[in-house]
Amino acid sequence: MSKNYPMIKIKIQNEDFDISEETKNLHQNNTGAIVNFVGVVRGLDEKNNQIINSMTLEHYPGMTESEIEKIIFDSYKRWELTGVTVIHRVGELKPSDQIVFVGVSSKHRQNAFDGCNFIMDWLKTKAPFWKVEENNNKKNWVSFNDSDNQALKKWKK
Amino acid sequence: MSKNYPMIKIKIQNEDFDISEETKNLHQNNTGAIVNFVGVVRGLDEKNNQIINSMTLEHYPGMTESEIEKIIFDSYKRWELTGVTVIHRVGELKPSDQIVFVGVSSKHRQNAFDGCNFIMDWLKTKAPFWKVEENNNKKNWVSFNDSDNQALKKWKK
Amino acid sequence: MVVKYFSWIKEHIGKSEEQLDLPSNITNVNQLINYLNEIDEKYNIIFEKKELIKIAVNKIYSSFDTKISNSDEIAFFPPVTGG
Amino acid sequence: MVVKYFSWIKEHIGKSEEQLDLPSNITNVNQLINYLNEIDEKYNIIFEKKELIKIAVNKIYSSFDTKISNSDEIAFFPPVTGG
Repeated sequence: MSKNYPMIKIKIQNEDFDISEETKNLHQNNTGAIVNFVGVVRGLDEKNNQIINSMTLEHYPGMTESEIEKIIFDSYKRWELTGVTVIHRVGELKPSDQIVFVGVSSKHRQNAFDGCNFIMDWLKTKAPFWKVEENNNKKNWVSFNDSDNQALKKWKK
Repeated sequence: MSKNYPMIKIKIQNEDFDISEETKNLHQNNTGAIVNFVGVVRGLDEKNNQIINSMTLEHYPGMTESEIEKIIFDSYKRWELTGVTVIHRVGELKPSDQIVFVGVSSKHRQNAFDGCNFIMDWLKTKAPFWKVEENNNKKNWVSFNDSDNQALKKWKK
Repeated sequence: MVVKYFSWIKEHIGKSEEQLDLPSNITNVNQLINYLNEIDEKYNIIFEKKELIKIAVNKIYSSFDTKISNSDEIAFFPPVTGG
Repeated sequence: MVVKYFSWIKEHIGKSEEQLDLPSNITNVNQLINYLNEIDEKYNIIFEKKELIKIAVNKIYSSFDTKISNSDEIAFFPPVTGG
């Protein structure tokens, strides 16, 4: 079966994004299903029971984009997808701000669900972003969560 | 472990919906992850290779809402969710119009992915909606797709 | 009793609902179907493949042997195709 | 050679990148780390648990035995925490 490449969009930006608009961009003729993941800043660090006043995200320009591109490439080798959009914010964010958008469209809903889930799991472990939480002038670099490594197991063939 | 009930919203309506707004409604303190499914009208009936000019959706008022409510109830017995929104349009729709929105929020992304996927699969097989496609004054009542029954197998414990 | 029809069943019957006054010997869905089949041939096409028809009694998925009475709302419809 | 640092590693080193002119006997990442450890103690804390540090050579995930030359861009960073 020959595969068509999906429409791909990757953006690393300070600005917020509009989910309605991004979803509309993923509409294409014969696309029936769109699955979006949206991550938002939590107001509480549950592990340490700490209120979070703000957080700052930094990334590795160039490498971040290329790692996301590789993940998207892997996703459309596995599933027939018609479009993939990944937007990740950097800079200072406040609780309940949107951090990340992963939108995946496909003719068939399970492909869209699996593709979106796969991209998020790999983005969490491979895309070079680092969060530092700020609380009363104290900085706390968030540490990697091993459950994100565990999540990858479901994608091993 | 005691569970908190998620915020629940169910709407059956003619009007379009705004995904950004619905996603914002699913933001709650300490909700980190939101997964949205959006279904759109396809412009082509692939099985019969027919262009679709428009389609009309009818439902069973009262029963549709209560079936969706049961599905949502089942979903939050299985996963810890903080919010669930289901909006389904009825009446006449055109290709690339939005049909359905299922938004699920949770502290943890895999719960949001699984909850949203589960609700869509059951909605497809249980919620009383019927589509009729119109093409050059010919009406074609869409027939049930057995792949939707197959999709349910993954939820059998 | 109110009997409701949806989708192509509604179109075939030519109405979305009808009021029936049920004879007292009709106590389940199967008996209602037999009764409808007798009063008008138009029901035959719908019920000739009964296993393809979904049934709701008072808006709850039900089966052919579900008990019914004159105060119930019965619905017949094809498998659902929303989403 | 450009060496880049991110997250708490950058804060500990006190800069986000530095230019190094590498001695010719340094041909892989491991040798670079040993070299940095020798020229300044501040690197020791970062590299004492090397297995916790991620390495990129020219913006591609790499390992301790990845070959490097003076024209490469090397980055050291902790496991990622985006999303």
